Amino acid sequence: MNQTVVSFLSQYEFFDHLTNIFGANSLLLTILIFVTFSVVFVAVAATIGGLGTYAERKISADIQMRMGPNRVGPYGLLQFLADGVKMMMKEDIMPRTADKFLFYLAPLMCLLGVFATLAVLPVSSGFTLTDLNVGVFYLIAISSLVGVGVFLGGYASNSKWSMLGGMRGASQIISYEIPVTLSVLAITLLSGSMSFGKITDLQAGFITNWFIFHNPFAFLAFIVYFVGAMAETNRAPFDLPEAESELVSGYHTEYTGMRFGFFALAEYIEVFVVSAVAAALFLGGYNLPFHISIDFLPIQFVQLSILVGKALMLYYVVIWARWTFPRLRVDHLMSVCWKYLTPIAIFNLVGCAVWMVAFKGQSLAQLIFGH
Amino acid sequence: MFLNTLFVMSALLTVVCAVLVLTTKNIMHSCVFLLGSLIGIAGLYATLGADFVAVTQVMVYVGGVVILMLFAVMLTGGKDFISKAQNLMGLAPTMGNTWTYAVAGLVGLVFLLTNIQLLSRLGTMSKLKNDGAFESTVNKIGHLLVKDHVLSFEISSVLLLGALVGAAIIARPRKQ
Amino acid sequence: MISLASYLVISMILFVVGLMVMIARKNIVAILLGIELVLNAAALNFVAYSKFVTNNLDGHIFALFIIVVAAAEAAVGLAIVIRFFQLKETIHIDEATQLRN
Amino acid sequence: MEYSIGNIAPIFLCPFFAFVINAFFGKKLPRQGDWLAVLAIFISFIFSLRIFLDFAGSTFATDYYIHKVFNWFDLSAGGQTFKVDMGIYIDNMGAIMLLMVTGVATLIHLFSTWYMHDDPRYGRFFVYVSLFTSAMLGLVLSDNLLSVFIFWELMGFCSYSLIGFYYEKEKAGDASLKAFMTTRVGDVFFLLGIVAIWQLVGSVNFVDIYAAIAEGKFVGQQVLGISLATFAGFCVFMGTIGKSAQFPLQVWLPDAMMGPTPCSALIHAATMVAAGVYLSLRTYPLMVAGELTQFIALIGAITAFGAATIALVQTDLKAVLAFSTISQLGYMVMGVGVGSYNAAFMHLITHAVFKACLFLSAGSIIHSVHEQEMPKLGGLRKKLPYTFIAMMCCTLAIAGVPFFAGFVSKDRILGDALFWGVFAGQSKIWAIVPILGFAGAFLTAFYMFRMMFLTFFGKPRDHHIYDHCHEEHISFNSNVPLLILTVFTLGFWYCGTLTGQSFGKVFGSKTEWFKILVEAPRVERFVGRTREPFSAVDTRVKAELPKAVYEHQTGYVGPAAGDEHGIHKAHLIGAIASIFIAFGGIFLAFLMYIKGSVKPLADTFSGWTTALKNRYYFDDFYVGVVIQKGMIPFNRFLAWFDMGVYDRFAIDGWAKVNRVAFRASRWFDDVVVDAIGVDGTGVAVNLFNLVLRIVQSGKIQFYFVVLILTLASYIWTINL
Amino acid sequence: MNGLLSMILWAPILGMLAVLVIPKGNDNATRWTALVSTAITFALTLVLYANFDQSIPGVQLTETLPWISQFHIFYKLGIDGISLPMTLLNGLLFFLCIMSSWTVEKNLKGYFALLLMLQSTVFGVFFSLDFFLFYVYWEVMLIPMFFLIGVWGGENREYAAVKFFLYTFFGSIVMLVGIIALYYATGKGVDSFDIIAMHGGKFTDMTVHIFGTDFSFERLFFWTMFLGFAIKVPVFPFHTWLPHAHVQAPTAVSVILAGVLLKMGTYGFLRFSFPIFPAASVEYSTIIGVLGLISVIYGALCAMAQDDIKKLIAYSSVSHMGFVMMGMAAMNTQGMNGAVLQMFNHGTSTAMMFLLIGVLYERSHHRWIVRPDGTKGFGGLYTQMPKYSIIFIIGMFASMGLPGLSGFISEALIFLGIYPKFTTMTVLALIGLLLGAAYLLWAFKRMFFGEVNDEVKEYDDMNLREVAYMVPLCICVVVFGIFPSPILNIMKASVGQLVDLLSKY
Repeated sequence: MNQTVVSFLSQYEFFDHLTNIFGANSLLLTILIFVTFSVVFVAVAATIGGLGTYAERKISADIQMRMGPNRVGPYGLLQFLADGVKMMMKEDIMPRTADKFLFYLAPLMCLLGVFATLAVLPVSSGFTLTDLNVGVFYLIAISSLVGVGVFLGGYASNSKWSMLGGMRGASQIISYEIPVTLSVLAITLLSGSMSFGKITDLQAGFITNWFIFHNPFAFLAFIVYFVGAMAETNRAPFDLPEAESELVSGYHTEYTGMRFGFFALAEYIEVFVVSAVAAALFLGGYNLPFHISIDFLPIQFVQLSILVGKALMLYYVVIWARWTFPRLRVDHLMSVCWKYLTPIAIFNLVGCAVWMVAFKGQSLAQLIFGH
Repeated sequence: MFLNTLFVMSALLTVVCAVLVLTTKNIMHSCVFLLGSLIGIAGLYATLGADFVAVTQVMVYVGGVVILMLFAVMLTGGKDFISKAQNLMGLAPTMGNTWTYAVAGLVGLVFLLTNIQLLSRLGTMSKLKNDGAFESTVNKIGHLLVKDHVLSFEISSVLLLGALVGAAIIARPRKQ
Repeated sequence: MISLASYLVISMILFVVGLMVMIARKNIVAILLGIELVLNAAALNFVAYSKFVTNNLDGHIFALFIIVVAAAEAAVGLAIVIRFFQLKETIHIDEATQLRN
Repeated sequence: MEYSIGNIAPIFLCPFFAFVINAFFGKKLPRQGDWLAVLAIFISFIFSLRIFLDFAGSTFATDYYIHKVFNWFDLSAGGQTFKVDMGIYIDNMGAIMLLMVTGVATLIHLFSTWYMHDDPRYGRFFVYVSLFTSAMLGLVLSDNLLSVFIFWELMGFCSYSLIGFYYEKEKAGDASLKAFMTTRVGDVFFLLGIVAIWQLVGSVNFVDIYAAIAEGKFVGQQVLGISLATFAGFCVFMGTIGKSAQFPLQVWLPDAMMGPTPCSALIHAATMVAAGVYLSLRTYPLMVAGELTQFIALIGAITAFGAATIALVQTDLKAVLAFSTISQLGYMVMGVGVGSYNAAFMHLITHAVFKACLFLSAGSIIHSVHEQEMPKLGGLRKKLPYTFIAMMCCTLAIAGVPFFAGFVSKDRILGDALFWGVFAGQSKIWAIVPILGFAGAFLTAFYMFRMMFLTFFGKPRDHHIYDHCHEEHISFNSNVPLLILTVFTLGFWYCGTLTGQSFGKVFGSKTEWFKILVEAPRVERFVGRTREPFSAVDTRVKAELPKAVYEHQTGYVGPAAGDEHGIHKAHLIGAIASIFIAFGGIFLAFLMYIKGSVKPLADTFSGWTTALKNRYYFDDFYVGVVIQKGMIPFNRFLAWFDMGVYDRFAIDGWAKVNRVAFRASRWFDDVVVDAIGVDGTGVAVNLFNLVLRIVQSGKIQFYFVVLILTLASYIWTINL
Repeated sequence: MNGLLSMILWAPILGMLAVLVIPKGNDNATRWTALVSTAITFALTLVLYANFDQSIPGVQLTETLPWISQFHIFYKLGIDGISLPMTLLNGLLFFLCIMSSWTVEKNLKGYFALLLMLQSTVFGVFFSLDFFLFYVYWEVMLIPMFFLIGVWGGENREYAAVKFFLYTFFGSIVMLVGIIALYYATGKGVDSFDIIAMHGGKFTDMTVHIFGTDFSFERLFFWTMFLGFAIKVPVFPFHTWLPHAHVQAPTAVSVILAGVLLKMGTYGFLRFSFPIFPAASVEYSTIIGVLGLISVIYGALCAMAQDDIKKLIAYSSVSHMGFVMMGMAAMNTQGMNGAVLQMFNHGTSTAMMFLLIGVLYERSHHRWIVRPDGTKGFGGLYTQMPKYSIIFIIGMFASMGLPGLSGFISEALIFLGIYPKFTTMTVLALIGLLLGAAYLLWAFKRMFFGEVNDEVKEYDDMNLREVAYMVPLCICVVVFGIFPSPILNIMKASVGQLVDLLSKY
């Protein structure tokens, strides 16, 4: 059982060298590995988030038949670094009437909520930081900290735009958490586990084992999840909390410099996380669409790239949707959630449960083609 | 060791945040501290091996606290501005004054003493027996919920439904 | 080092603080915060006892139910607060005196 | 030949599926699905032909039959057993019957595509007709009385629908209701007979019934004071009376012409009325065992003669044919009664052929001139030559002119009746049967030619109608079916000789094939007969079975049975007499309606004519007296009694009595119990409430502090 | 599957609560809720059918919970081959009734809530294995019926409702005497209200001392039970509430009344009277048979005189239930099975007829075949409403027992059953069969044939919804007319057991 990356690494010979150095069962070693991997994860995630801004601009340019960033680095690839540097160099302004404590706290909370989810993200069969038994649940729970951050950011700025944006953000995130959770619950039902590792393992093998193809309800659940997740990450067409044309910039209107950067970074990383979770839950995670049985370290990197590839594909869809659909109205946003997505999600959940009972857990493909 | 570290951190977070909840005069700060306190409790649960409960705690309260904050913001207005500024109504400020704190402190003290009296008998209680790896509680809790405790489970679902519907009905603006 | 007593003490502190919040504050929302603290103190006790004393998971179940009840209570409580605010334009607890006499 | 279920079931299932498909999707199919119905019945015909050729081809075997059974439902449980089997039974008679039904029905279907073409409910007609035919085929295939009954009733339903086909007409409704209810009277008896037989035999399978008769199970069985065999036989025969329109339940058949003409052809020839006679033939041993043959013969004779007399005065083309059907059915039933088993069956077949042809011809006329009152027609010979040929041949056949089919079959029935009534040595009173038979034959020849002469000969009486009539041309669905049927009105098809007697052989060694194949069931052969399940394939080689040979076998069982010489003599006399009678009738008709030298009967016997025109007042009696004067007033009285007297006084009266008691107790309740007892308590409680109200301050935190302090004090108290 | 019966029993109650929760004015939501509720219930009854073991003669899928333990009263449910067909029928008919009640306007919410409550109570009657529980359901069932007739009925509804209520209530009070007597007779033990424990003729030798004389326990209380059930069936002298109730009741309630509630009476005989008092039952079987016969003929004759089509069908119910009584009186395999099958088949075919009349009534707002002034109420419906007519024909012929449709098999089995025992009565009963065809066809002729009336010209043919709820019944009627085995196989083991018991006396 590779519950954590440490226990995974302990299978390999080089780990013995490490234990020789640090002593067996050393807490220090464990913490060291964790810290190393965490730092790598956060760094990679931050890079992906940064690249996300680049991707956004490039893809939108493509859709709008423009060039997009092309000056900094090859194809403008280093644009995000330039942006980052610019942000850090900027003056850190705080409004006079702002609630200081909360103003500081808010962006950090956002970032905390996002980074905390990385702990359970199943990037490969071995490199997952920890494979919690309640992984899915944990991810949903901890990522709602982002909502708190958004709301506090809006409140603390003591500005009308921010306040409205924060209120919208909070209500939107809390509302859309329900269909998302219910859809995820459907997968939990199908897999019988909340551990990302187990869910992913169950989807190993041929492409028909992916939960999205397990039954019609699961397919619907994927759509509900994806739409809900887009709303939860405040992505267009659900980007009401930061609607430029209405609220200037929403909850982060008053933020500048790196604090604003934190918000932006959190958003882009969250989109990636959400896509990766969708890939892990519905699209087979780090599994290839066919069965392979290789058991050595490089396969971890293959798996890593598969998951990231799937996630990036969904990432592309998210950006695509942003530049395709117009923004929703506030009441439409709420009615989409409560009148459509939530009932559909409940229907899916019940449907999945009935399916599991009625067909003894077999997937559609198994029913049609046999085992 | 790891557990102890986690315990100390969580306990500190819990207690400090709880006290801050009591002392701060700003309802929003109060809410944020409550959030900290509750997350600390989740950490304590984790040290007790209650992974499911811990995550549930985070899940429910993070969202719940935001709601509380929303309400706090929405409802901090109306007559309160006037009463805060001029104390026209002769009532204590909403976040309390010396008098209310005095009563609260008195009662708290009495209760604290009472509790200490009770706790003093627990000195012989065992220490944590096995601080090795925890087993997952998810499956067991699942089985317990739908077997031994199915009635309470169902009742709680009805309760939640009732609360949902009731809240919606109570809060609905009524047309005169 | 970690014993039942450590949890109980934390729980006790939480409880007393919650109690004091409930009594000292006149803001209904703040009172609800106090109630949350008190309920969590109780839940913590349950989980701790289940770990140290009974060695089964019934305490966890209880904690879960407490969370459920707290959620329901908060929902209804806040609904009442809203209603109250609509009627009185304040959430000062001492304004809630309609049942007197 | 091998018989699996797969090559028998299509006979029934093809029309049935055509019915199902047409019923649901008929309107969406091209041509409203008529081709489907025709195709289905044609496939049935092919399968039937295959069976017929096997049964009637090469050697004849006496014991050749197909009997397949399956369990319909089984109620055996605990210590009880009860199961119902269904099955298919085809013997020589069944094979011939199948061929006749499918063949005639195919032609009628084909004709209908022309006749009904302009009808707004064209598609629905074929729905009904398919079901009708499939029900008849199911009946023929049945191996037991219960399934016979089921298909029997289904046919009743179909005839109900077809007679009421033009439901805009009030009269169609009356006629269909009458047809269904009249036959239903017989059916109910039939069901009773089934139940009675079941009680004794434990099954209503034909084979079981025959075996039970052979084993003497019926001997000494009594029910309601009469012999069980008589009782059951009578009940079953009542079914025949109803379905085959015998006296006294003949009233429905003439009215049945309210339906479209092809459906009349179907009812009168191939399906419905034939079913009645077919049933009486199947249950013939039971009739014999129940000593009902004289009764049956009498019924048949009365019907044959009575209907013929009524036919004399009818002016409606179809009405004449309808009464002639009743009359001919009377001959068949008479044949059953006098033991002329195979002749009765032969007459069933020949009659089916020529009556179908007659009705189709009538249909052709009606379709061409839109008129069916004979006095308005006349001289149609030139306009409708093919119809004329067909109708003429059929008329010759039905009149009993030599060389035609009717002569062969009817002559044999009459010969047997003559022997039975006169030479067999039973009471002379039974001579009434052959006398009525011969008289009827005379009248038949007369009224049929009256119809022919009025319709086709002479001058057109109504030029308007005549001029509107189109010239007839050969067309595959208008007059080809008639001509095909016409071919089979010739006698030699049935008796194998041109003359109907023993000389002029056509079929060589198979002369009298009909007589050899069809014989009254010899019950002793059926004891212990095996039957096979549906799934089995019958592979018996026919050549190995006992060979059937010609012998003068009738079902006759009366005194002097086996008097070969006497029978022969009677037949000779009968043949000669019927030839004379037929020509006599024709000649009389010729004199009356062509020459005009004899005044029509109506002028001479006007009193009789009125009675005949009113059909001996049977309809008036049934409808006017029994139902209108008897049933309905009685029912109304009963209904009035039920609601107006019994319910109002007995039931509601009881309620009124109670109401008085209730009033008294209410007074007690209101005054004593409620006012003093209950309200008093309420006042007392209110007083107490005043005190409690003071303690409630309304401040929640106050309550809370009190609560906590109380709790703490408790704990301290307990600790101390 | 454990708890299946309870699920079926309480599912309509949940539906009722759901209907009650929906605020007034949301008509469509109310309808759909009720429909979904009944659909689920029906699906559950099908699950029950799938879980039913047809080879077991006794009760199965039993559930026992203590209810009032001081008096040894249990919440005991179970099902056997006699009650399962009724359960299926109940599930199906309520589902269709909700569909047919789509056009109800008046206080929709209450209507559907009461209907669902009625369904639950009817299930309760068929499931109960505890006499006390049975009695509770038997009585509670009257409440929704009372309101359904009394509030949503025709012009004379109060009278009909009160009559129905009081009449049946009277019968059940008398039955209660019998129940109490049985309770004491079994001896206040653990099983003192247990129906199954009472089965098997345990009271044959007992006597009871009343008014200073000794009566045979079995004979005396057979009659008290008899009265309760006979009123419900209803057999001849107790039948007069039925036409009133039917004529005044709204369509759906008529359907339920004829389709399911009447069966409760005959079910009562099969479940209670016969197995508990076998000796008396055999002794008095002639009386049951004769009453059945009188019902058959009397009902048919009265039906023929009716000018109100609904009243006509109501009397035809009396007639058809008479057949059931006769079949039961035969006390042999054919008769009993025929009776139970007739209960089922009558349920489907009469439900069809009442639903059809409801369809017509929605268009015409009257039900006269012939108006009191002698003019035709309808005429030419065949031309105007062809779909309707065809379904009417199917229903009508099924009702009169045309072979190939369901009514025939049960009637034929009943005749096969009664013939050995009551030959003369068989002959007379066949007259009933004949009359059955007569009154239906006569009414059909007067309503459907002929020229189209001016009034009739404005009627639309059946719409999709109406066809939708007729089709299942048509399928039932046709399929069970050709393949009766599915229903017969359910019941035959249980019926066989009962016949075995009765044949010992």
